[in-house]
Amino acid sequence: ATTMAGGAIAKEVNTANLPPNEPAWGKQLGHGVVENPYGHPSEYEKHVVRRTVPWLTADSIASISMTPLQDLKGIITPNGLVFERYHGGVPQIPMEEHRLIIHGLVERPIIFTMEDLMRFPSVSQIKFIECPANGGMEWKGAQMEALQFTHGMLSCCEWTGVPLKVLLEEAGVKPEGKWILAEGADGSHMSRSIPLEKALEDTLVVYAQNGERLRPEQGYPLRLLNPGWEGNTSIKWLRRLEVGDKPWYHREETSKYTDLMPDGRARKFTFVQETNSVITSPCPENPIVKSGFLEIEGIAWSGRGRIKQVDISFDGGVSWVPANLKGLVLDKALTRFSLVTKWDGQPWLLQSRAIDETGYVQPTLKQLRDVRGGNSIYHKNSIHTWKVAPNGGITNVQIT
Amino acid sequence: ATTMAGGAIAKEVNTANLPPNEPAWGKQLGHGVVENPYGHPSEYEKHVVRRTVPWLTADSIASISMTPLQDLKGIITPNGLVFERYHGGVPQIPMEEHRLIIHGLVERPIIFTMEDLMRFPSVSQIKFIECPANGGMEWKGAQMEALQFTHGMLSCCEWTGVPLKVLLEEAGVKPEGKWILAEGADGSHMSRSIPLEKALEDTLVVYAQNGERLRPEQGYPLRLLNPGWEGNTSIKWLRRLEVGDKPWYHREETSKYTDLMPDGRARKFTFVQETNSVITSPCPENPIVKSGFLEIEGIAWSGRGRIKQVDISFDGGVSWVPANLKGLVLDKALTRFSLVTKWDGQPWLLQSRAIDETGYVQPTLKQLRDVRGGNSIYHKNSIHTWKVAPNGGITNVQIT
Amino acid sequence: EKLGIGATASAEEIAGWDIDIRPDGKGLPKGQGSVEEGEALYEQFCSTCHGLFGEGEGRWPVLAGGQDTLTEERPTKTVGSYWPYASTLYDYIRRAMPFTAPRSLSDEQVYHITAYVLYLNEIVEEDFVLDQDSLATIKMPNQDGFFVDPRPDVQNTRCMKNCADPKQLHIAGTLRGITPVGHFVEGADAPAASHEAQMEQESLK
Amino acid sequence: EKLGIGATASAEEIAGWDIDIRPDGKGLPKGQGSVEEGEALYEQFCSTCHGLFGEGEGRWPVLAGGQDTLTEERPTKTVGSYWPYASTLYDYIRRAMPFTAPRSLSDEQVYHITAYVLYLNEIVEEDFVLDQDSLATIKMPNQDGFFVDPRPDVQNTRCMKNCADPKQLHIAGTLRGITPVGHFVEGADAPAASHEAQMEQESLK
Ligand code: HEC
Ligand code: HEC
Ligand SMILES: [Ca+2]
Ligand SMILES: [Ca+2]
Ligand SMILES: [Ca+2]
Ligand SMILES: [Ca+2]
Ligand SMILES: [Ca+2]
Ligand SMILES: [Ca+2]
Ligand SMILES: [Co+2]
Ligand SMILES: [Co+2]
Repeated sequence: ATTMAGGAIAKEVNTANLPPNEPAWGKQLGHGVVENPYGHPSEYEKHVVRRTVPWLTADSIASISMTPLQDLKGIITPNGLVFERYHGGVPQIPMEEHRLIIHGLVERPIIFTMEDLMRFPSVSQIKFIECPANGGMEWKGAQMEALQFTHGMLSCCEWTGVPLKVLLEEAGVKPEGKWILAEGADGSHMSRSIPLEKALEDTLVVYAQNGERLRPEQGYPLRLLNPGWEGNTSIKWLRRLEVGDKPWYHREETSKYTDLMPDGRARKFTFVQETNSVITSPCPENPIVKSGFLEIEGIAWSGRGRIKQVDISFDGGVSWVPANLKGLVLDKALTRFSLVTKWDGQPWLLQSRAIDETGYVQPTLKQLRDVRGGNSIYHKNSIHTWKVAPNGGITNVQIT
Repeated sequence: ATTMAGGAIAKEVNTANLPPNEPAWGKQLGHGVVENPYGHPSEYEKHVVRRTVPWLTADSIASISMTPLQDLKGIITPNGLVFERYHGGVPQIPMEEHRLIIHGLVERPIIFTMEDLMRFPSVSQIKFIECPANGGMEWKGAQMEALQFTHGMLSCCEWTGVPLKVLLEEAGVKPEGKWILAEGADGSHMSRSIPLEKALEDTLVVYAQNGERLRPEQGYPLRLLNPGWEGNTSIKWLRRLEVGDKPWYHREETSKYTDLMPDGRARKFTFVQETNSVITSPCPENPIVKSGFLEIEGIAWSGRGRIKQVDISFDGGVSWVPANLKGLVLDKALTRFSLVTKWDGQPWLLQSRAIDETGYVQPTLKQLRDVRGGNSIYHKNSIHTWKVAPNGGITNVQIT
Repeated sequence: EKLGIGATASAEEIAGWDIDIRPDGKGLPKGQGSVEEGEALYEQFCSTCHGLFGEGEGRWPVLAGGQDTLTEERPTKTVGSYWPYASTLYDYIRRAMPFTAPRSLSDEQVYHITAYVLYLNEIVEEDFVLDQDSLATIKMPNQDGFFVDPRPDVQNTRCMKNCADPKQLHIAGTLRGITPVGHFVEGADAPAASHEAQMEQESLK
Repeated sequence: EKLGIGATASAEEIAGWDIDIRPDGKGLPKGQGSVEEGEALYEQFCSTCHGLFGEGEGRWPVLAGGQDTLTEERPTKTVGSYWPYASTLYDYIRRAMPFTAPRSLSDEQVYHITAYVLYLNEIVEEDFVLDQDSLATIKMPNQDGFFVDPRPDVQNTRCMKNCADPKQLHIAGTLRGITPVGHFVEGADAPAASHEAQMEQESLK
């Protein structure tokens, strides 16, 4: 409840509920168990929802909604808030009528029921999924006055399923097999070519997220998960895997998900989500509400492995100080960083810069633009800047 | 979809949706983004809910509901399925009207708003919470033909908040301070005495679970979290912490949460949830559906630290083989174990036995009963047995 | 190092929430209560659930009786038979009872009712006057019945072979009919969505 | 070691789902299509969204034109200006179009419409006949416009001090009015619960 610029919507406080008074809820009974046998958040948290940017797409059915990163803590994204991206709407598929076929350059083509797949030994891993268009609206200039819209095509869950390698062994990949076509069962029949190398390294076929079955928006009952790679390759409602000797060059790896360079040529198979980071507090939705002690907090992630270090700048990148990593630091998962400091109205230009275990240093916007221009749409992982006003309000600016 | 004894409810399969046919959902569009701005599980997962045992309590408002462990994977419990236990129903508290007071033997009594608490540097940790009555219905004999009811007073989340130690430092505990009374704001005003030693070691004051704010059933907007200790001490809707020189001996640490021994005397302050484990697949809700390859899976946990080893017995405890731990093995968190084997109709007596990093070995039921008799209600952590019928059906038995 | 977050709590703010009582009487408010006045109040506010004599109506908790049952097969744990301190009774009634209207009684009313419940348990005589001083002097029957957690109390070992005699294993199944299993037994009803609905479902069996 | 889980998929089962096409023509079904027959089908099934000439109605995708715009400030990426292989067009129409009725066209219809969209892009002449053999021979204008990901392509270093000249920093804010901010700007409306509602809300500003 702040009345500052950019602050949360102010709420009337009923002083009858403050000490020394006994509040209303201390004088009555609440609802009993299994009143909501599958629970939901407090009625006072109704603002914590996925949101879309309506002018981005022609229709909500082939569109995207973003995770409210500004309201989240830790590294797990609760399932109800995991960002959505799909091209034919969310299909409602009964578990019993879903099938996965593996065929092509294999010794024995196989058809699996969900029950079959769940008999394989399962693995559970915490991994982020990010749309490669995350931040893409900001290639040509700052556009979005909200963390949810600048970075919200990003979520992180504990996923459970079977390594694709195990399923491929069951089918027996022929020596000529080098690529895999993954295809969805929804109306868009989304398809992507995945190199066999990735499939054998760490690709999973998953049926659960954060303990429970996949949400419909996340591919119920089955999806692919390519850890660290652009979300689009992690095909949802997965129904078919064909092994081939060459990539397929389908619409989602030619017309889309290729990165146009200034010379008019385009990059293809740009799979990895490179090292990225952003400060989540403060941010436009979370202005600084009081002078004095302040924890600057944020998230960092890398599609190439673990985060090794995050640095913070208060002056738009002129000088940097190391932040601390806190909590679990896992491979290809969101990682929290923190820096404890004081604020007394300084007009900061706040930035974070992540470094992963390969030594890759998150680039500046200028460095990215110098190489890639302004039309590549995808993979914008440059250092992000929040401008702190003397009243604690935060705005999105770009520094070049 | 199995028709075996004890199996899931069979579902009619519409072959028009199976290959070579294009299923219905491949020929139409589904719903678009933010149709459910805070999502929910598939309509085909409606059976995955918390459940209560009506005859356990006089009223649903001072009662308990259990987590459907049989349907969960990995170590994270999704927030909607975290078990509920409370004594005055679930209060609906507006974030802005909640306060936490720290007082008693402190230098400066403090009153915090939620906004204040969220300004402290936060920590996020994955920890289990277990009701000490978990399994308590089975002290005198096997009663419950369902994993959800034998072990479901158990959940595990990523919790975010402030170490209580930090808040106590802010108030300045006087040298005479040895115990802390924690008290809730709900109609039951639940209160427990916590030794200062624990508070300084690892107790947290938390406001988020699995990324989002606490669910109302879990104490929104604020709860205590005593990692590894009986859930009852992790006071929900936390509004007051008083530092004192002695424990308070309130109703929840005298009439309840004391363990009656055969000699008529009772144990008090039985805080720790000792090492425990259970096989989650197969279990009564998840019978063995096919002969041949089988992964036996389960969860283990210890209130004293990390799980070191889990063993499996097929013959009711005569002989044991080591299982593998899989996924993250964290302090005071659920830990998954797994053993890959084959089943061809053998009448197994399946058991799991966990060992934690202190070397403590989960006891047999006979060992527990020999010391504690049948009236202690709480802290039943003995080795659990599932009987496997030749048709794959699973029943709950006790071996002595 | 202090961060200076949070306001100093005033004595008045604290007083309104500082409701706890300790065995030594710390926390007890001014005032007093009598068994006689307690009787009427108890019958008005408590007896519908806990019974006129503390015997418990239906499945609501029993408050009196059960002395010397703690070693029996089915012990009755009450204020009189089990609770170690009288202070707990005042504290609990003040924080949580009557169940449907917590915090609705005055401190004085709690004194009266506490006196009466102690009387129902034959702990005080009918002319006893309960106050700040006398409450802490009451010695409850089971005061010495508690000792601090001695766990770990069983030492299992990690035996791997021949850990038991297979012929000596005694295997006991469950009692039938008490597990709510509607959700996974084939052909049975779907799970009830509420406590009441589930009770009803059970009763239809 | 194989676990023997899952059934062998029959050729018939696979055939029904094996809908993918590759640049070398692998996957193309029997049949053929003509620009002429494609025109009528395109106008019936596609033009309401993509325009009579592939120019795109409203905000729906543009399918034709845009040649030589890839180096411009606002490039128009279409089948003709951007797509490297004609096979992708057959594949995509077959798997996903028309948008509201995916998988509703026959293989033959897809041949006709593909021919017509290629014609709209001036890639084939109006008498061209598209079939299993001819499709793979089509050389698309931008076929050589793609190269494999060369990342990491920028090498930042972990500079800690004097990393830039503070006087040279150019700071640019956001354009106003395009961020949906109803959910956190004070006094503004609550967030819309649906795409449509949010569009409406925006339009009211
Ligand atoms: C509407 C029913 C109801 C009424 C009226 C009621 N109680 Fe209770 N009482 C309960 C329930 C239910 C519990 C158990 C709550 C729990 O499990 O947390 C309880 C618990 C108690 C206990 C603790 C019992 C134990 O063994 O731990 C005491 C003491 C008690 N009540 C006293 C009173 C007094 C005194 C009054 C009147 C001022 C009263 N109750 C009115 C329902 C009631
Ligand atoms: C109701 C509107 C609608 C109709 C009718 C329709 N489309 Fe589309 N089309 C779309 C939308 C929306 C997309 C983008 C989908 C996405 O983003 O995944 C699209 C994408 C395409 C693309 C890919 C464009 C690109 O640049 O990647 C092609 C090619 C296409 N449509 C061809 C057709 C053909 C051929 C038909 C008729 C058989 C047709 N469409 C009918 C709405 C429509
Ligand atoms: Ca907010
Ligand atoms: Ca089930
Ligand atoms: Ca006190
Ligand atoms: Ca009377
Ligand atoms: Ca194929
Ligand atoms: Ca025409
Ligand atoms: Co890419
Ligand atoms: Co205990």
